[in-house]
Amino acid sequence: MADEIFYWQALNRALDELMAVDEAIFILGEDVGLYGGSYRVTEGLYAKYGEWRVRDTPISEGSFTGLGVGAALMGMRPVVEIMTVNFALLALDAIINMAAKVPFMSGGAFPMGLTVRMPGGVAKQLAAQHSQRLEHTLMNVPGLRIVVPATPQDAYWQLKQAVLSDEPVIVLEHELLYFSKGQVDETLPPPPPHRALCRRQGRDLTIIAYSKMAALAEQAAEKLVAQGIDAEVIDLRSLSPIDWHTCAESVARTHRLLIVEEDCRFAGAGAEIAATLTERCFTQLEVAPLRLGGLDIPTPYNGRLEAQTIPQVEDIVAAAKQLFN
Amino acid sequence: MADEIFYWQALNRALDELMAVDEAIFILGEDVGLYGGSYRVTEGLYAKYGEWRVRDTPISEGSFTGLGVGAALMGMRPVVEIMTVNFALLALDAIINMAAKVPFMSGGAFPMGLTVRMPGGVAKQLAAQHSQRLEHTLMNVPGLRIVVPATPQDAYWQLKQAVLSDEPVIVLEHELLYFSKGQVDETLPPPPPHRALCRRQGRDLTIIAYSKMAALAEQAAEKLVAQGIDAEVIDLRSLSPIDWHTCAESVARTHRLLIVEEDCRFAGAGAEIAATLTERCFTQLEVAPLRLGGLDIPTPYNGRLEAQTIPQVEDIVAAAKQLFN
Amino acid sequence: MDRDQALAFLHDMTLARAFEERAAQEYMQGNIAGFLHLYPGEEAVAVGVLHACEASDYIVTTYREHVHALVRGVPAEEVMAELFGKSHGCSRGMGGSMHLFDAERRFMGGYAIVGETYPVAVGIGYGIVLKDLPEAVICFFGDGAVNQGTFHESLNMAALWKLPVLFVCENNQYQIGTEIHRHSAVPEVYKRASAYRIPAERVDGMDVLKVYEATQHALQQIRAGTGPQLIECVTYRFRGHSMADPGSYRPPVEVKAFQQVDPVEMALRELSLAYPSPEQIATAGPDCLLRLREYCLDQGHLHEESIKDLEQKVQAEVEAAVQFALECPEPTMDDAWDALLCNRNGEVLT
Amino acid sequence: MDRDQALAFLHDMTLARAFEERAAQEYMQGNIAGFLHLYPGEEAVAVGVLHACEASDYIVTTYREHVHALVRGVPAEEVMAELFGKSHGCSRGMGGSMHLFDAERRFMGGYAIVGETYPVAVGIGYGIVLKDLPEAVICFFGDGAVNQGTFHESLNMAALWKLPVLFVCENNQYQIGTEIHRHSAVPEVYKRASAYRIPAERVDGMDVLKVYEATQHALQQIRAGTGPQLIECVTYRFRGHSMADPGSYRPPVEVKAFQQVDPVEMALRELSLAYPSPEQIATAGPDCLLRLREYCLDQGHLHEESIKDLEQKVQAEVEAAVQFALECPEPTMDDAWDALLCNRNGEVLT
Ligand SMILES: Cc1ncc(C[n+]2csc(CCOP(=O)(O)OP(=O)(O)O)c2C)c(N)n1
Ligand SMILES: Cc1ncc(C[n+]2csc(CCOP(=O)(O)OP(=O)(O)O)c2C)c(N)n1
Ligand SMILES: [Mg+2]
Ligand SMILES: [Mg+2]
Repeated sequence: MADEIFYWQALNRALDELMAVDEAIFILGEDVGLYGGSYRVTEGLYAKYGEWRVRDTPISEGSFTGLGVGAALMGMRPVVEIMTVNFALLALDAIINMAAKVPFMSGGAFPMGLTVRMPGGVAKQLAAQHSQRLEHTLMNVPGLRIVVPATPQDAYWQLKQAVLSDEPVIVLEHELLYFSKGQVDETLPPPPPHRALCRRQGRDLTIIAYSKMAALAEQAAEKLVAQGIDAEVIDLRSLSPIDWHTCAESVARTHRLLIVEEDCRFAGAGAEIAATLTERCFTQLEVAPLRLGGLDIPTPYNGRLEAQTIPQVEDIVAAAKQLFN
Repeated sequence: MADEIFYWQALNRALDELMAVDEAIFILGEDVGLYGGSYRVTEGLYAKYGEWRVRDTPISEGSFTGLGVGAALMGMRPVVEIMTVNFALLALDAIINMAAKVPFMSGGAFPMGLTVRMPGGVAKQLAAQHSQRLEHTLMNVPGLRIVVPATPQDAYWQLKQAVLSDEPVIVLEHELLYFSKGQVDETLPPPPPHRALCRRQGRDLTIIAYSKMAALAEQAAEKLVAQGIDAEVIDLRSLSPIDWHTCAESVARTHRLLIVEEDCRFAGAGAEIAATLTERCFTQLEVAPLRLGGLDIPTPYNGRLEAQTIPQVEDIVAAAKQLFN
Repeated sequence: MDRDQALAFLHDMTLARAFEERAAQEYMQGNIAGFLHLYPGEEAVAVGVLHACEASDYIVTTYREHVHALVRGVPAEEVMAELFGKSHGCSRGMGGSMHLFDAERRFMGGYAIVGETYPVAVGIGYGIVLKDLPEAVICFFGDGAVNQGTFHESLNMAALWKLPVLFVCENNQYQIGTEIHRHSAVPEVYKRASAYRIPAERVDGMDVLKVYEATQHALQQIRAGTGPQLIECVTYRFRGHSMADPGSYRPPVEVKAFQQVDPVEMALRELSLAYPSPEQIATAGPDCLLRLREYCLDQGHLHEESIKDLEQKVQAEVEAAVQFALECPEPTMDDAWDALLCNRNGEVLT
Repeated sequence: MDRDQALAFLHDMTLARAFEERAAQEYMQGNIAGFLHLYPGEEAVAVGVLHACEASDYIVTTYREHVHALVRGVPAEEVMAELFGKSHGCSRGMGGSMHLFDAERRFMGGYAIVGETYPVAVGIGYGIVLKDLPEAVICFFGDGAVNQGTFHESLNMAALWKLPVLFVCENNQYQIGTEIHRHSAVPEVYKRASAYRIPAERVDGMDVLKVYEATQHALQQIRAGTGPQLIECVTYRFRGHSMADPGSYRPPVEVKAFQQVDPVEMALRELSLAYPSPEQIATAGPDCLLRLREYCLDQGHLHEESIKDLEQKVQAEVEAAVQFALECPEPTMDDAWDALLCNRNGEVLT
């Protein structure tokens, strides 16, 4: 039986195991070294691998992410930590115009073994500038892969797969997941990084979610039992590419679809999910797919208001019920 | 009868008329002054209003856009030209984390009369780094308004409305539209900036498009007549907010929806349009809405390949026919 | 520095210290959440700089800005209420600790993305020139912020167009856990200004008078139309980076050494008209400042009583602020939508 | 500089000029599209720098990089085919003029977003140190690129960690239509390096030998482990910014003055073993370089014939490149998908 560890520990273990065997891997970011990482993900690695392989950087997101691009072009496997996704706005040229495009523009002559990890999402009253969600922006960039692990096991698997990939991979970690616990079994063979996971089987309704919302959707599903609704819950695990097959197969069975995301609803990730699954499952759908997303407003600092801007378990329950009216 | 002028001239006229009466308006960007603007939009204004009101900047997109934010906070009306949308990736912190959020974070105590103009889209073999489309990213940002004028008349109207607005407005101009011609009547009262325009009425099918694709959709609609399909063509004119009423009303009549966009299809603007109109019009739809978008690949330099990555008139015709199979 | 001014400084610094320590307590109580970046140790910078400004000058600052707001005159009640996320907070509960604003006092905000203060300040400076006014902008930033690209871009533009901006580096020698020698190839921040031909000076940021004088001088130059200036204030924060940071990356001796040059203590010393001699300072030993304070008191330039009075007054101010914040109503979602849409000026979208 | 080397320089510079002028013609013919940024006038920079590098060094450059590729040894056929967007172009027709790549020659690309070359070069430099190799990276950039934030951020990191990067500024004094005094508060680019404590030098970029020697010297230092270096090459472009730019913002006298210090002419002069005296240069008048060339020829160090031979050889090379490009097949959409997905290493998504 595998032990229960924190999400951050699963990420830490993945990095440690890989760095021990592959010298091409190095970590860089603000306070990843001596300090051990804002969310402890790189704890202990500086002492073990030294400052060149665990590099504390100045506050220069655009350039240290670009540094990762350069190093990846020559065959290294840089793991860039952008302290939070909010600062990734400063690194989007490096991610979108460089990492995602340079190998293509060279006609396919260079690898891009770059991994960019970013904690994000609405945490606890960090206010509008520190509550970004960026999945929609990154999804629209061909050439990037995006994983959104929701459990320690997935964090362990997907980070390992990301680091070993020759494609640029963005790992979106939710700030409120770092101190969630779960089993991590290193001996199990991992599923493909983009494979969606059915977290709960059900007959009446498909709820698709990812990252922190996957757990909330599961809780909502348990509550829905009392209302006589048996919901299937799918955790996407990957936002680019998306495992459409698993999703469509579920919708074809349940005939109802609820999509839950924390991102602002307007032009959020859910829009793509709803649009594609409508195309694929139109005739099987009883009602229009429903998107439950964040409100289209910057995140207020006030805690009660903050909570009202993103889906809560009760909101998911209510939305699910709406699909049966 | 109003005269026919180029799209760039319409923009130029809008700026000139406003600057003559409002001293709070100033323009800044690379080569907007002495050189007259890469696409001539600011031609003649440097000579007329001087270097302080038409300011040539260094190549510092992040900071000169941020300069616009600062000036807007104190009540000025800066009009920032980002030479092309591709460089806006360097200015997204200023646009997303500052312009869109600062007035909100202050509790509503400051105006944000900032206008950011950006030419964009796939032009003629400018390769992957110079063929960005950024609408999806900007749409997901509450607090921003986004207009996408497709004609000289709209360019004239919408730029004027943008500059006079106290909300931050992004004006997305298509590089291939600057030298298109059309009538501009300054005496007509403008419609609200977000109002969609029905460019062609039809009974069988609604085609929703914007910017350059609106004209292509119209051409496709003319060709579809020969196939016995009478298509309605809606030019969105604004991507945030979207005039859902006009769109939904059309779909309710035609029962079929085709969305055409140049942006990469996956998580592009079309996803939001399809998802929302499915929600609003589910029972009126005969078939699932279809999105025709750019391929999910960086834009190749080679001209033939480039053309294959974005919708052409024939592709629109073919997609429309598909909705009747 | 005359006695009145010294007392004003001392008041603000004492209030600053008390306010921040109370904020820390309220955070532990759960009345304040989010990231809370406190200022103890650095008070001489905000107080010295802001006392040298005019009411018509604009202030642009970072997430570590409670004290800047207080010194600028934003009532302690409104600052505390904002930390509590309440509707009478200076940002109506929408911004919180990192985003204090006050339009009336030209307090143009706390910015939480490192490096944002530069372009905002430059933009305001540009507007001032366009309007041809004798105003200036004060732009605060940390030592870690110096490596952000906007520093370079903005200082170049400010210098190129001779904008009336005073750049003030609060060099507390740490970027969270990264010491300045590990983040900057040139750790003397003021030297970087030469790349833009901006006059720059390094001052002892633990000495409020020096900060005040340097600011006065710089603002004189700026108002004379010679373009931007930069002041680097070398200082230290006594606490961790934020309430989430234990600060264990700093050697205890380092923290202690700086506590011994505590600017509040130094301001007290300033009140003494008879300065201690260098010998006296040299022989004062590790608790030199405490001893100096006693020495000053002995000289009769400042009475035990007046210090106690001041401390009580300040405690009452802070207490009142907390009471106000506690009693203040929470904002509603309507308030939030209003904050977002008020610049729409009533335009109704249909 | 010995004769062989001089002849090699002259060959490359002559080829560079002929290649670019032909590219301009092919653009007018419609065989090349997009943005086409040409290099005439600046040849001494690429030739001087790249001849001083080792094959194991890495090159990172901008969108104005055809000549860099040629000098680095990318066959003219493959460069021209790329400009034509053909499948045997050095980027398989996917990149075009602004994005030339050649993995084998460590030609790490042309970057079209101003300021991208810095972090890429710094990243490669970081990799070199991690691998503990004696290699270096050459990072090219224009004068306009100096004001991008990445310059500042990247140079700081390069200096902080002593990375083996040679920063080479191709200062042609214009950022499209904006002259350097209008975009930079400090127009002497090399002076900006002091903000990072990076040794820097300004050289006459119209003189290939000076550029070559400065590069050799800088690379020696870099390989000795002392960290990055910067060279500013002052040069001039004879054409507009790109084929879309008539360049009318520059006074004709300025263009003419720089044409008279044409680096190709100067390289010819270098071939003369008997250098002209300062007096001879002084009396040479406005067409001094033409006269000098004649003078050199008179001295017998270089024959009319050999110049003609060289020019013919180079023309033949360019002609062959154009023929190759014309006959080369177009890439297919399959090729494009392949370029995108090859790093997926056969992973099939189901
Ligand atoms: C662009 C950006 N990157 C990272 C952060 C996270 N962060 C917040 S404060 C800080 C350190 C800033 O140090 P400094 O500028 O010296 O200011 P100090 O906190 O010491 O006052 C960092 C890295 C941020 N807010 N913004
Ligand atoms: C970030 C960015 N902003 C603007 C542009 C448009 N642009 C292309 S080249 C150029 C001028 C660059 O000048 P310089 O660095 O001096 O290089 P030069 O062209 O003179 O060789 C500009 C503004 C761009 N490509 N990237
Ligand atoms: Mg600091
Ligand atoms: Mg230049």
